[in-house]
Amino acid sequence: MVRLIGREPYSAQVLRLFEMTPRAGRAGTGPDWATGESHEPLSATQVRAHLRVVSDQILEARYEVRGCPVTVAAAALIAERWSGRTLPDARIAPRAVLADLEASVSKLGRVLVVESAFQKALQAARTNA
Amino acid sequence: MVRLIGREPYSAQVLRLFEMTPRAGRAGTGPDWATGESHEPLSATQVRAHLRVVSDQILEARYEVRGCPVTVAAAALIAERWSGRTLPDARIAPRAVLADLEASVSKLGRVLVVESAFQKALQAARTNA
Amino acid sequence: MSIYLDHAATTPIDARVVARMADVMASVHGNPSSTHNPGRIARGLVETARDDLAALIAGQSGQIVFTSGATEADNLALFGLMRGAPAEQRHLVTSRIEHRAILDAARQLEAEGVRVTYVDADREGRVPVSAVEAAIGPQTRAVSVMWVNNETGVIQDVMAMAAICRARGVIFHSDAAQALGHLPIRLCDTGIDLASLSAHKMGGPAGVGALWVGARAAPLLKPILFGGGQEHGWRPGTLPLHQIVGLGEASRIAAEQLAQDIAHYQAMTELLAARLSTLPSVQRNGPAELRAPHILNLAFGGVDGEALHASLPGLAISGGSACGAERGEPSYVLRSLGRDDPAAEASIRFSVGRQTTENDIELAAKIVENAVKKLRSLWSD
Amino acid sequence: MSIYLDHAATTPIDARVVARMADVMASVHGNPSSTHNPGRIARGLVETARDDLAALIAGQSGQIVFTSGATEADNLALFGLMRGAPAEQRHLVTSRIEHRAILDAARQLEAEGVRVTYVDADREGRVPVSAVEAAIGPQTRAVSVMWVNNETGVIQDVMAMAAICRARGVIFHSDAAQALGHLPIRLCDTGIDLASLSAHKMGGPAGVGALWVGARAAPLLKPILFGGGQEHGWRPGTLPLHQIVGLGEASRIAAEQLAQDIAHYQAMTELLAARLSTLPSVQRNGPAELRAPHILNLAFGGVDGEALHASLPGLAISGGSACGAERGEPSYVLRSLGRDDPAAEASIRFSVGRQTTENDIELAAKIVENAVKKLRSLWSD
Ligand SMILES: Cc1ncc(COP(=O)(O)O)c(C=O)c1O
Ligand SMILES: Cc1ncc(COP(=O)(O)O)c(C=O)c1O
Repeated sequence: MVRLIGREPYSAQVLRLFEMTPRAGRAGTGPDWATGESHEPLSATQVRAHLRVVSDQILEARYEVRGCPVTVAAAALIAERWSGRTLPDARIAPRAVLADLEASVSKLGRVLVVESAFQKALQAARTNA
Repeated sequence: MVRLIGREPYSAQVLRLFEMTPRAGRAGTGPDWATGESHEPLSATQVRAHLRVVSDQILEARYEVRGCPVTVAAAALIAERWSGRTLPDARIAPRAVLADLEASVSKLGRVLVVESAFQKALQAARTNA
Repeated sequence: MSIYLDHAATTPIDARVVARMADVMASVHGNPSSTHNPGRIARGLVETARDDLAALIAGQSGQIVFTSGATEADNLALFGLMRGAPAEQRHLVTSRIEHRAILDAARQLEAEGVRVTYVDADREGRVPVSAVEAAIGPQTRAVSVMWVNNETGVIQDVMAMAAICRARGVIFHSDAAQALGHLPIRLCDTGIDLASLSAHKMGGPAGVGALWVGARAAPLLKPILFGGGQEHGWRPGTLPLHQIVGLGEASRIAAEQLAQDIAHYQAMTELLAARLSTLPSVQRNGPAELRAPHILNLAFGGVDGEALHASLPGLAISGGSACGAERGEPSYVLRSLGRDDPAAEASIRFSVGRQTTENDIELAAKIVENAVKKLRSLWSD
Repeated sequence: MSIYLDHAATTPIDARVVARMADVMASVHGNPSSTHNPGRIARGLVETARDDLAALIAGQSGQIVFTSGATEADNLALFGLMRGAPAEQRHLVTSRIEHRAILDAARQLEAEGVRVTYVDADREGRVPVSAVEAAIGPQTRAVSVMWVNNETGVIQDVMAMAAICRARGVIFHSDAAQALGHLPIRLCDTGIDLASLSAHKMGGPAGVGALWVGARAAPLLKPILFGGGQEHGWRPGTLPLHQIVGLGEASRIAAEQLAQDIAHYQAMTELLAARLSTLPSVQRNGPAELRAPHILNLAFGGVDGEALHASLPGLAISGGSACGAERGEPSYVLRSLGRDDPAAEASIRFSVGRQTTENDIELAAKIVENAVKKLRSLWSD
């Protein structure tokens, strides 16, 4: 008889990433680390992306975040995907991230904040190199 | 806990007379009996009063009635009171009847139909005599 | 105690419904609008109940707006349709034998400048389809005619009326409070646009009902109560979980045993009619055919109505509707049947329910027979 | 299962109330408007319940109009007063922190040509008496300010407002849904003219409440629903016996143990406040004093609101009101408190009930503490 509806409005993927927050954390020490930061004042969302890049390859991606579950999940998703990639392969399509997270388009703005932080980190890494 | 309100809107007196209908019935046979009839078409109330009068005294009063409980009770009340009275003592004050029956003034019209039947019967008895 | 033959006023809550409601009241604590787990459990129960009611009426769940009963549903339908009507569509057609919830709302609409046409019933208590059709004009926005009259049990030809309304581009509403659980009802694909429903006439709890809002009516309907945005904005207020669960459970049971219930109601009312037909001067108010199975309204000639009712303290019956009874007014529905001298007869609405037994009927018939005989004996024509 | 700290959204029906309702549902079958014996038994129960509610609020039984809840009572009060207002009195004063039932009704009244003044609350969540006074003009017919805010628990100075209104010849209404059973309420001799009441915030069933109508307001109040003439014509529809009995029983219990309940609520919310005050950057939304004992609203700085709520699946709590939650809008009440950057903090309304234990509170505090710490650990300033 009982119909228990899931923890809307979050997909299982968002819930997993939000709860486990894989690869969350600050930059390590050392010159290999590059950081990018972005924020959006209306929702007080803040994202910092950290990339450890050695000779064109992202050895490790981390993030710091203050934001809603989709924001956190998006940061975790990108950090997971980028860890190990070469710089030319490090790309984000925000709409694809939304789709992978099964999140509503109303969350696109948040994903763009995350994207921006990672792009800035990438930029910084390139400048470092 | 339970508050059971009585069988409004009827007083105990109305209920007793309506249920027992003392002295209800047609006229007996013989010249001592006089009858008066009255009706009120709107409510289809009909009352017939029968008096057996011998030398200025009402030996017996009866009634026939089609009407509401207060009408029936009023007829019964008057028949009870008049039985045994002398003609000069046979009087009805409809408002007093209402009060005795603890009935609302909205029933005054019905009591007037009853009164009228009894008055007509009295008239007939006087004419007989 | 009394023999209860007033199921059309309200019928006992089915024991299965009571059990289910008590269970939910004791064990589920959550506001169906809350997003936490208890709230979601409550919401799930609400949606299951909505499905059960929808299944009983062959409507869609999303078309059901829970209300506090059929009275509110009637008000929502009429005010919701007419208050927002453009100036050239402020005409409502209804009948003179509607429930007070419709008639009083219509009167209020008149005070607000809506033109209302009241169609008379015929001497059998039927609202003629042709009269409804004739009353529809270019300004008519809506027609409201009840499915089953609550005093006579007469079934109105709402399908034919709905078809005409659809053809004329007019919204058709029906108060189905006495039809639900007593007749097969299929709302989808009928042309009916709105229907008022109540739980407590079919074994559910009083204080809950619904307005079924079909696709054509939905864009035209405005709310009459304002607040928390529940029920698609049509009906605010915390959803009363146990009440809605009760309505759902009553619906489920009614759907399951409708044929059996109808047969039982029919058997009981026909048995009573047969028993009382042995008395002289007894007439049915309304026709023997095309009446809801649970209502039998009889007129006893030559007996004062008030006196007959006062003679039956052991019977729980009704002279008209329970609402009218409070004011002690003679029934406007029965008056509209156009009998020669309605004051010279006493009418009783007997209405049966699931719990009614043959024994109840036999006893009731005896009690009524004795009372009628006794009252008639007080007068000779 | 969840720890339920959302009693202000709806609180479990008290077991004694459930038992009483189940008993009445199973054993009393009668429409309170019917004049036969079962009807009279039902009517007697309704009147006893009315007396019990009247006793809880120190009002007269005859001044209570049963409704389907506080939402309907709010609507009845506002529309009932304002729609019939003469042209020179079509001005309503209310506050910006009212429940949606008031705000949405007020917005509808504006659409109908009524002028409405919305008084702002101060940074503590209090509606200043002076601001209400200043808003009253020669055309003001009514003022409506809630007794206890449902999000912050702030108690408004309704007595002072009522006194001013009385002196100015203006009707004063208060939504007392969150006050009933949580504060001593005396309606007689206070200057308050109308009060909205709900059962399900104090251990009664959802779907029933009342509007208390004082002597000064009675002649001015028009009904908003039309029908069978029940409740002095102010509220039609078959009286839902078991619901009203539930409200009565909840009132009786609340009256009996009010002091004890208040002490318990106070102890629970203060314990929670003490436990969570060990976390940095925690602020009360609203003042510590002059708040209803059952509501504690805390703001956690540096944490995203949605993230905090999503981190607490084991807690049944509310971000704002349950109604607002459905739409996922940020709380207009909290926004009105005027904090510097409300987006940069997460607010939780904790609300306790009779069933809340110290253990619930300790556990909840731990869960919240962990969640806040975890979320804060994701970001370094
Ligand atoms: C035909 C009809 N409509 C409406 C109603 C009112 O229903 P409710 O009591 O649910 O408001 C009733 C019964 O009272 C009824 O018989
Ligand atoms: C202040 C306030 N007013 C009105 C209501 C609505 O009450 P009900 O659910 O009885 O309609 C609530 C609760 O939902 C409330 O907290």
